Order: sequence, then C-alpha cells, then structure tokens
Amino acid sequence: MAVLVDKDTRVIIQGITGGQGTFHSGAMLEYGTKVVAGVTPGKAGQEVHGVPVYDSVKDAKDAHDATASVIFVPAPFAGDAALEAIAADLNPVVVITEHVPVQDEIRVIHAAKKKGITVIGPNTPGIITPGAKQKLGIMPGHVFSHGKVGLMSRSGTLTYEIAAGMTIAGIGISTAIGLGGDPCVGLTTIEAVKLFQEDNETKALVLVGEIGGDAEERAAFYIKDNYDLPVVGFIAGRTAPPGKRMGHAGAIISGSSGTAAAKIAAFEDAGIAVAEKPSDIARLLKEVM
Amino acid sequence: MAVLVDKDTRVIIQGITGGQGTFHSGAMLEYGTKVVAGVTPGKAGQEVHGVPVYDSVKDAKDAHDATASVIFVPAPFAGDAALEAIAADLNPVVVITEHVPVQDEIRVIHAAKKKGITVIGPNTPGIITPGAKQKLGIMPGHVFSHGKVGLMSRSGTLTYEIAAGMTIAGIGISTAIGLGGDPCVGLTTIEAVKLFQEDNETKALVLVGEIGGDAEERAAFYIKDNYDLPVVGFIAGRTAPPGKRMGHAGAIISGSSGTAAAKIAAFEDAGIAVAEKPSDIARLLKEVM
Amino acid sequence: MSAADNSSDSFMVILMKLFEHEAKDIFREFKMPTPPGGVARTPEEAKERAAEIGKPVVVKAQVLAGKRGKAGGVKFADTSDEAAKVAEEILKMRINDLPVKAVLVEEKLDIAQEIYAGITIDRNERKYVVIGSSAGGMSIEELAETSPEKIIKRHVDPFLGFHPYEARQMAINMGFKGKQINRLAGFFMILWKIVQAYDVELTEINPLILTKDGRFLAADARLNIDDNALYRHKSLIEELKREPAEQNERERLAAEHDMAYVELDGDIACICNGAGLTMATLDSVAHYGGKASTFLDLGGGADAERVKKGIEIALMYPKVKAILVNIMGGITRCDEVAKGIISAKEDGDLTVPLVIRMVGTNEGEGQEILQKAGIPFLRTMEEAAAKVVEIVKEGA
Amino acid sequence: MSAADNSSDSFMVILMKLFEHEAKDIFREFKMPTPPGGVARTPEEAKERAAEIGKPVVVKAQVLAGKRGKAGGVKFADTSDEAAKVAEEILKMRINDLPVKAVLVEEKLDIAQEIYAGITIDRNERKYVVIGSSAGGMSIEELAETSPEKIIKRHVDPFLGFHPYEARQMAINMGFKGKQINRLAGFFMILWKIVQAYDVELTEINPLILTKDGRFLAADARLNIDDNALYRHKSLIEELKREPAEQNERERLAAEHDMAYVELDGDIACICNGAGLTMATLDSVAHYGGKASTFLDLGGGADAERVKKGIEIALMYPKVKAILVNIMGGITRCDEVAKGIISAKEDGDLTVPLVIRMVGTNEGEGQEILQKAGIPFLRTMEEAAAKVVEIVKEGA
Repeated sequence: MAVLVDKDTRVIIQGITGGQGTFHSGAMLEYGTKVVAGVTPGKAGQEVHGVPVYDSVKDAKDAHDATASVIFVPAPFAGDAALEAIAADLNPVVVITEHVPVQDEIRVIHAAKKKGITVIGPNTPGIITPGAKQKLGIMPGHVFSHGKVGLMSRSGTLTYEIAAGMTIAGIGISTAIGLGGDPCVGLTTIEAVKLFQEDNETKALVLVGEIGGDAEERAAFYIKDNYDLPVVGFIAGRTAPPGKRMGHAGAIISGSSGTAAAKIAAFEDAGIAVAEKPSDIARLLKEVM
Repeated sequence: MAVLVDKDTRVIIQGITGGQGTFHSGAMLEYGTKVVAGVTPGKAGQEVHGVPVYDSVKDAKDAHDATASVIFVPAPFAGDAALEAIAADLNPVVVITEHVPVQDEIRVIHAAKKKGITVIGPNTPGIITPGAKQKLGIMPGHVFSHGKVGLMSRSGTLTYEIAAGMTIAGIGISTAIGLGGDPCVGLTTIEAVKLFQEDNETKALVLVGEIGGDAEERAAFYIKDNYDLPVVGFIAGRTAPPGKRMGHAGAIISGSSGTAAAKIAAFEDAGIAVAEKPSDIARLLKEVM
Repeated sequence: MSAADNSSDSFMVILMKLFEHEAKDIFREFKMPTPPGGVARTPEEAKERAAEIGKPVVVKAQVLAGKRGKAGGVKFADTSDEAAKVAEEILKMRINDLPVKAVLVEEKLDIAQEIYAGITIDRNERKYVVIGSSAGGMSIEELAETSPEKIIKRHVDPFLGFHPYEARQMAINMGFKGKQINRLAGFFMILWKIVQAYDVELTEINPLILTKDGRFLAADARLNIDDNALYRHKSLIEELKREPAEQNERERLAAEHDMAYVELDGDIACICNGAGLTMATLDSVAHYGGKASTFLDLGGGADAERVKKGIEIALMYPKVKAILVNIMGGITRCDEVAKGIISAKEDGDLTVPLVIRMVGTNEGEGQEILQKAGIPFLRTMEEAAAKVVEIVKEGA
Repeated sequence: MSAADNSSDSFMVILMKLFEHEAKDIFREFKMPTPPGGVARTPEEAKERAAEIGKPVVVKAQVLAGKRGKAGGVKFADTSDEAAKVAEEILKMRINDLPVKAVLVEEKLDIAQEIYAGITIDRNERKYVVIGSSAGGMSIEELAETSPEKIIKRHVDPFLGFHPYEARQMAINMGFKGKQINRLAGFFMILWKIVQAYDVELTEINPLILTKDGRFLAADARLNIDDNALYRHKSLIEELKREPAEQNERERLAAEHDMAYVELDGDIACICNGAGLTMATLDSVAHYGGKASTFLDLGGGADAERVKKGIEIALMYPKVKAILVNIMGGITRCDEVAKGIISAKEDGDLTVPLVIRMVGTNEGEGQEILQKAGIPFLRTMEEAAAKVVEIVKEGA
C-alpha cells in the first residue's frame, strides 16, 4: 500500500516532447516509473525514450490504459492540459508547471473536485512511492528509500534534503508528496494527512511546511483530534520578514497571518514534534516512532 | 395530488412592485394562490395587495417559509432573479418574463438542474393546479376546472382556449403547465410527461405543441414505450412557412426540422390521438378516456 | 404575453443576422485568418478591391440568404476589370427576394479541402454545441443527410465552458494531423470566444478552407446574434449602422409596436393575441379552405389603441381581402378589443370585411359594445374561420 | 524548479501592484463612481488639479504601501495654493522606504460613512471571496480583530461566478436599505468584473465613501494583478508604462534572470536552489547566531553561468560580508555549481569569504572540481551555516 501512486499506476506525460518533459520522462523511466505514453498535440507517432507520443490524452489513455498524468506543459497551457487529464479521468493529475495563473488553478482544482480526482500542484516536484519504484515528478529518486513514513511538503529541494537525511538515518518513506509552492494548490495539507491516515503502511508522518497561509494550522488542528500516529513537523521561513515573497508565490507573511510562529504553535498544540533544523527530523522520528 | 404545485405551495413574487408583478399578484391572490411574500430589491417594508415586500428572496423565504417563486422582473435581470430563487432552494421557479437572453437561460436551467429544481419557462404563462386553487402565472384561472387531465403547452392563449373548451365539455384538469415559447426552456415536454406519469390523479394527457425544435417528437417517442394512459395531441403552425418566426422565438421551422408534419407523424406513431382543431381536443378526450 | 422588457424593445426591430463581411470583421478582431479582401457597393469599388488584391478574386453577393452560390451570387474574376463586370451583374440581382446591395471581393483560394466549423444551441440539451466536419461546403443539414458520420459534435458544459483540448480532439476526430490540429482548433476556440462575447445564437464558417499550401482560412462567415441580448451590444449595433433594410414598412411598424408580424401568400389577415393561438387560427383558416395573408400577434394585454394599430398595419398589406380578429381574453380585455375595432371602423380605415371572435375577460362588456355598434361577432374560432373563408370566397 | 514558461518570464520583473490612480482609471472604465480628481507629479500640477476641481481637495501620496495616512501621506487643502503646498511636502516624502513620485488630487468628500469592499482569494477554499463591511477605513486585518461580526463574506462559486443577487444580499447583510442596496451591490459587481477581466489577486475599495448627500464613491483603490497571468494583459502593462521604479538594480537583475531575490538586514548572503531550502538555510544561519542579508533562490537546474551570476548579484549588495552556497542537487548538478563558483572566483569578483555545501546529483564530480581548485566545502547545511556565521563573527 501507499498513497495515490502504487505499482499499478500507469503514467502519461503531458508535454513529453518539450525540454523538461523529455528530460524528466527519461529520469522517471530510469527510476522505474511506468510511463506508458506521452502527449503533445500534433506530435502523434513520435517516440521519446521509446515512449509513444499521442495528440491527445484521450488517444493516449485509450491506447495504453493509463491511470495518471504528469504535466510539464508551459504555464499558459497547463490549465487546459490539466482539464484534459481530468476529463479523461486520470487520477492523480500532477502539475509540475510553475507560474500557472491562479484563475486557471481555481478552475482546474474545482473541476477535479467535482469528479473526485486529486490534483497535485501546480508548482510541485511531484509524488513518489519508493516501494513501488514509481515517481511522478522531478525529484531525485535515489534520496528516497522505502519505509513507513509519509512525507508531505510545500517545497522541492527541502524535501529532498529531508528525505536524504531520513535515508541516511535508515528511515524509509511510504509516499512523499510535494504539495506545491503556490497559494492555491489541489491536494491540501489536511487532505494529504487524511490520505495517509487511510494507508495501512504509513506509521508516521513528516509535515514540512513554510510561511504563508494557514494550511499547516488547519492540518494540525485536524491531527490533534483525529490522527493518533506520530507526526514530526518542520516550518521553513522562521526568520522571513513580513510582506516579502520568499521564492514561492505562496510563501509570504501577510499582516499577522502566515507566520512560522503561529504554525509552530499550532504544531505544538497538536502534539506534533517540531524540528528546529531539517537534520532534527530523522532524530525526532526515531524518538517518536 | 397534482404536479409541482399543490395546496401546500407557498409563493414568492419576484418583481412584485412592477406593473406586471402588481397586477398578476393581485389576480393570483384573487384566484386563491398562497402568495406569501414579494421581492423587489430596495423596497423592503412596502406591501402590495397586503403582501409584504422584501429586499431579497432569502429574506422573504426566511420570513415566510416560501416554497416556490414566480418571476416578473424585466429580461435583463430575470436570469439573476432566477438564480437567486434557485440559490434559495425554491421549487418550482416560474419565469414569466419574455426576451431573456439565451445564454442567461442556459445558465439558469443548468444551475437548477444541479440542485434538482424545476424551472418553468421563461416566456411562460405559468402553471396552474385548479383543484388546489393555486396558479403561479398569468393565466385566467376561471377557464381551468379541476379534473384528471394533465395539460402541457408551449403557448399561452391557445392553452386558455383549449382549457376553456375542456371546461365547457365538462373535462377538468389536474395541472396545466405552460412550458414556454422560447427555444430553450427549463421543464421540457418529455420531463413534463414524466411528472404527470408519477401523479396518481392524472388519468390522461393533452400535449399542445407547435412548430420548431423536436421536443414533441421526443416526448412522443417516450410516450410510445413508457406511458400507457390516453394522450391527445395538437400541433399549432401546420400552415406556417419555413424560416419565419411565428411569434414565439422557438416557433420556427429551420430547414427540414421542426415541421408540424413531423410532429404529427410522431404523435400518430406513438398512438397519440391528434386533434385537427383546438375544439377537437375535448371530443377526442371523451373518446379515449 | 409576459413581463415588459422595455430596455430591449427598441432593438427588437432588428433580426440580428450579420452579413458575411460584418461577421468577418468580428472574426478578424479575434485574430481569425480570413482571405484578403473588402466590400464593394459599386462595380468601380469592386474593381478597386480586386486591384488591391492583385490576384484572381471571388465576388460574393452580401445578402442574408443561404444558397446564394446556386442563385448565381458568387462569381470568379481573373482581372480587376472582370471583377467590376461580375460585381455589376451580382449587384443587380435579387436573391431569395432580397436585393443585393454590396459584394465582398476576396482573393480566390487554391482549395485543398473544404471544412465546416460552427457553434449553435442544442434546444434539447439547452447547451451550446460545437460542430465540425471535414466535408464542408454544403449546408450542415445536407451534411447530416449525406454524411452524418462525418459530423463531429461536442456539447459545451454550461459551467466549464469549451476548452482548447476539446477543440483539438474535434480536429483529431475530424481526421486532421500534426500542426493542422492546433491550427484548426484555433478556429473553434475563436468561434467560442465570439459566441460568449456577442451572445451568438449561431455562427458558422462554411467553408473553412484548407489551401494547397497548408493554410486554414475562413472563406465564409455566418453570425446570428440573440435578439434578446442585443441590449448588451449597443456599440456593435451602432458600429454596424444597420438600416432595417430587409424590412418593409409594415414589418417595421409592427416591430416598432412590438407585435409579431409575418406576411404570407394568402388573403386573410389573422389578428390574434398569443403566438400559439395565432398559428392555430391560421391553421383553422386553412382547414376551411382559406389562405392566410398575415400572422399578427398583438401580444398580451392589448388595449383599444393597440388593436386599432394592429388592424391598420394588417390593412396596409395589399393582398388582404378580409380580417379575422380572434381574441382569447386573459390579460387582454374584450371591451378594449371591441373599442379598438369600433375606433378603426369609425376612422373609415376598414376597407375589407371583418370577422370577429372574442371570448374571455370582460367578454360581456365587449360583446355589448359591438352589438350597440351593430358589429357581428362569433363565439368559436372554428365558426369564425369558416365564416371569413366563406366571405372571401363570395367576394372573389 | 518546473517547466519553463518563457512567455511570462519577461513580465516577471514587475510585481504587478497598481497605484491608486491607475486602479481608479480601471474602476472608471467599468463605470464605478470615483471622486473627481487627477494625478500630479509636481506642486504646480497639483495646483492645476485643485483649481480644476474648484473645491476643497485631498492630496494623496501615490505609493505602493499601506498606512500612508498615518505616515502623513494624505493631506487636505482648501485652496489650490494650499494644494500645491501640501503636494510639495508629500512629494518630498519617503513612505515605507519608497519615494513618493506622484500625488492624487481629489475632491474632499463629505463623509457620512466609510465602507470596505474587496475581493481576494481564499487559499484554503481555492475560491475568490468577496468581502464587505460597513466599518471601512481601517485595514481588513484590523477589522477582523476589532469587529469580526461586521465583516460580510461570500465565496464565489468557481463555476457559477458571482451574481448581482449575491452582491445585494451582501449589501443587505451589511445593513444597507432602500436604493443603497442596488447602488452598493453595483460596486461589488464591478470589482468582480475587474477581477475576471484582469486576473486580479486582490482588489479593495477602502474606504468606499457614502457621502452625506447619499452618493457612494470609491475614495481609495487597490488592485494587484496575478503576476503569473500578466502575459494575458500586455496591453494594460504597456498602457501603464510602468517603470520598475520600486526595484533596485540588484532586484532588477535577479528578476531579469528569473531568480527569487529578497534583501534582508543581515550580512550573510544565502544562495541556494529551491525556495524552501533557501528559507531553511536562512533559518539555520539565524539558529547559529548569524543574520542573513540575502535570500537568493537559483531555481532548478542552474548551470555554471547561472551560479556565477547569482554570486555576482549577491555581491552587489553592500551589506554582504560572506556568502553561503547551499545546494541540494536534484535537477541541479553539483559539477555545474562547482564550475560556476570557480568561474566567479577566477574573475576576481569574490571579495568576501564563501562557504559551500553541496550534495546530490554529480556530487563526486563537483567536489573533485572544488578540491582541485583548493576550495573547501562541507557536507551538511548545519555545518555550513555554523561555519559561515563563525567566519563573519571573526571578521567583525
């Protein structure tokens, strides 16, 4: 078992013939991901790393019984690509693309919700289930090892940093999900917690948050009353000043909301072990598990 | 029993302070309709024929436990008024207003469908259940008598003509529904047939159609296989030329579609007794019932 | 019947169908590729247009009627002189009984394929439907009969709208490949944008031409705007400077008074209240062997003056030999109708026989007024229809 | 990280917040009532504007910062001479460290009530939310603290949109009556139209003034456009002729290279890949007693040249006393990072101490390159953070 992605996941890459799509479909195949088809309108008949390319998601899905999609198409077209994947009932739909207009994001997210489909991202490194050797995204697969900890995060490299630290400490991951760095994302922190809660294999959680919004506070509030297994939390941006976007569109303290202090307080109130530094996470996991 | 409107229906009039709204709310009250409130934004506190006026449907509904709405507001604002009634869960929503833009109609109809609400019209005389002394619309109530025949029609005065003929012949009506003269209307002919089918009191149907579209053909096709009680049909516009709008926006023969001949053929194929003239309807009803 | 919508009444005079060249102006605003060309109202202008293009041209009658090609309204010309000549011929024509007041002169395209692309409303689904076919050139109705399998349809979700991926899938299903997919999809997307922006009821590109050198171009253009939504597009209407040229005086007057008015081939004018009742009255006249000249729906709640005006308009049509007034009083009051009739009679306007049938609201008062004036009336519409047919036959 | 979006990159330099007067121009395009007035860039112009108005005026600093009133950026004037005088004062000010380059001169309103109206995005619901309050004038955050019961919110259905009846219900719930309901609702509807038309992230009218003679007017205006959607609004951007005036040279350069760059008060520049990692690195520096001067996220897959450029930009900030490069190689390759560092060093640009931590993709090759060049590196970010803090403290 794992969350959203397992050994049966069959992946379409939308935008496979672009630079990013070509590079990362190669990396996914190398890692073990079942990439069954690619989509670039007008390029049907081509192949990328031996993967056949189709003109539409529907055509690709019909030919290869695909179940999920990873989207690399440029931002102005990413919303349409996601709607196409949703219309074809692919699930999850992982939107790697950054800089997607928020109006497009809103439309995609709610179109997916109507059909019960999970959208991951946009602006996400993706999702990886090491035990199934399946990654749907751009993360370096080798830093993630198989195990029983569910990892969710709003950032990319910080996730790799933490996953690498866990691997070195001998702690493995059931599934790691990059939730995305934008203010509006599909799968929210609290929804990710609920998914992990339903997974028998996941015995503990690592919740990596950052400044901006109150997704972490909401998740903590849920965990306090509903989640009994150990949780370790980390918040990036404790020293960030208000009013400045710290790289991610979503990482901004507006007025008094979105501060690291508020998030850490919510974690502590929910009984979540809070790591001061990324390297503390593995140690805390060993303590609480 | 009756269809959509019965003795428990409690009606709001949207646009009650306008000329049409004032006149017809009076006529409705006189007939016996339970008009419990009116709505005109900005005119809360006024009364029309003793009926209190509110600023919004929500306010009116909260105060009077209303269940249905009749809309008289001018066309540019009728779509918004209907959405307001739908948001407040009123059912049915009867849109008397003519000349509503079709994009607005589409939005209203599908917003209602999502919530399982019946929209009657636009451009309808309304709906009347003589046995409950409730009319939601502009028809002259006295020409409709209580009985066991369900009547549905796309036109107004032709319906009164037929109802008056039935009354003279001693045949009463369970509920009469004006479906509306626009190309796109909420309650369709086939849906109206299904409603009457579920009503124990209705023992026969009169289906008054006109040229344009194929709503009558579809209803006939349904009746052929699914409706066992007697049906009498009439089609107006048998001598209308193609390409001309005969008064109603929806009454137009485009190319070879929408002709009276096709509709009459479909009726005959479905075993529906077809009246040549409006005055034949009462006679045919007596024959088939 | 139904509520007054004064804000849109003033626009109702215009049945808002755009001419090809007007529709193409809008298409181009939305960056749709169309053939180079321009409008001409005289042979000289046509010559200029052709000279500007500098290539063989097509000269097309600008008229709101289908099948203009079959009627001779589309001609080719290799030189600008020739363009002037064919323009002159076309500008003299009447197509479908409509005068040709302008031609569109456009570059003649080197056609590889004719395609159909359009958007209209599906009355049953109550949704827009996008339609495409790789077999364009003929009407969509002909297409539906000859090659239904070549018609690709997609209904538009009323909340989600129509998206590029759907347009591309249509192009794929229409049999297009490679770069053609995105290019053709672009036409559907532009049509959809125009539909939303202008409350369009029907828009078509037929044919949409794929040229031998691989370009897609909208060679024809049809665009009908929802009359009920014209109040949202006042600036467009002003821009088009549309004279109600296609209306005769009677139609113009009726529209001005918000009466539904249609002229027919017969000799009996039917003046009624309500569209369905008017149609049924026409049918009854036919049933008794007569032929209607006029469909005139007074609408709901007509007062005396309105009834009088309706009679006046009906009488302006030279074909009319008798009038049948058939009123089923609901909101309309029979006394008002009676007063209107008497007023028309007193003005001496009533030059043909009049048959009246009038029941419903205030029927007693109305009948009394007529009786006092010595005007007969009947109780059923069948009696009235039979009577008016009889009178006309006697008069003949 | 993530896919290249070249079409929008060129616009990313602009953080698209509109000045009050720019926002009001858009408000007026959509027919929202605003007080009569105009922009002035000199005291003389302010005098002219005031003279045109011919009544007592308010002169307001045009600056993209909140609380400008408290900072003295809003002053009243009874005469045009007085307007020139206060404009001169305001035009000399800096508010929130931003220069005041223009003032807006507007008629002083006779205020009966200050109202709040705005639309923004609810991150949790992933929906727009329309917000109104009868207690405007203060910020919505202050309002939320002082009078939460006076804040009326309505989420916008992502498929149905926001409708007049919802705006009216908000006005009713805000306590307005009679004709005020429709009038106030009109402001919400205009805001919603602007939100859709311009991909707005946040728009506010605060205060929306109800005057003693019963008019509603947008007395202030805030409008922030979604940076990611600017490619859809090129004509607006051109029209605004926005100079990136609020950016210094370093910020401009970083934006030009699509690097996330934020200047802080400390002295240690943190150059990393990934926003989360960069934030965590800043936090680690603080944990060891240091203070960061620079947040610089190179993004994903930086090559040698990009790394070198990042170091160059960081060094332009005078406060920088040391640089910490912290790379977790995923798409980014450590050998490229190493080459970039060496290249920066060879150019002689590196005028401050440099601490490097670098792991992940091609980590062996990268470390070898550094070793050959005699540049030390560390394995963990905590070691690196501790080290760079130590170096700065030693240097002090």
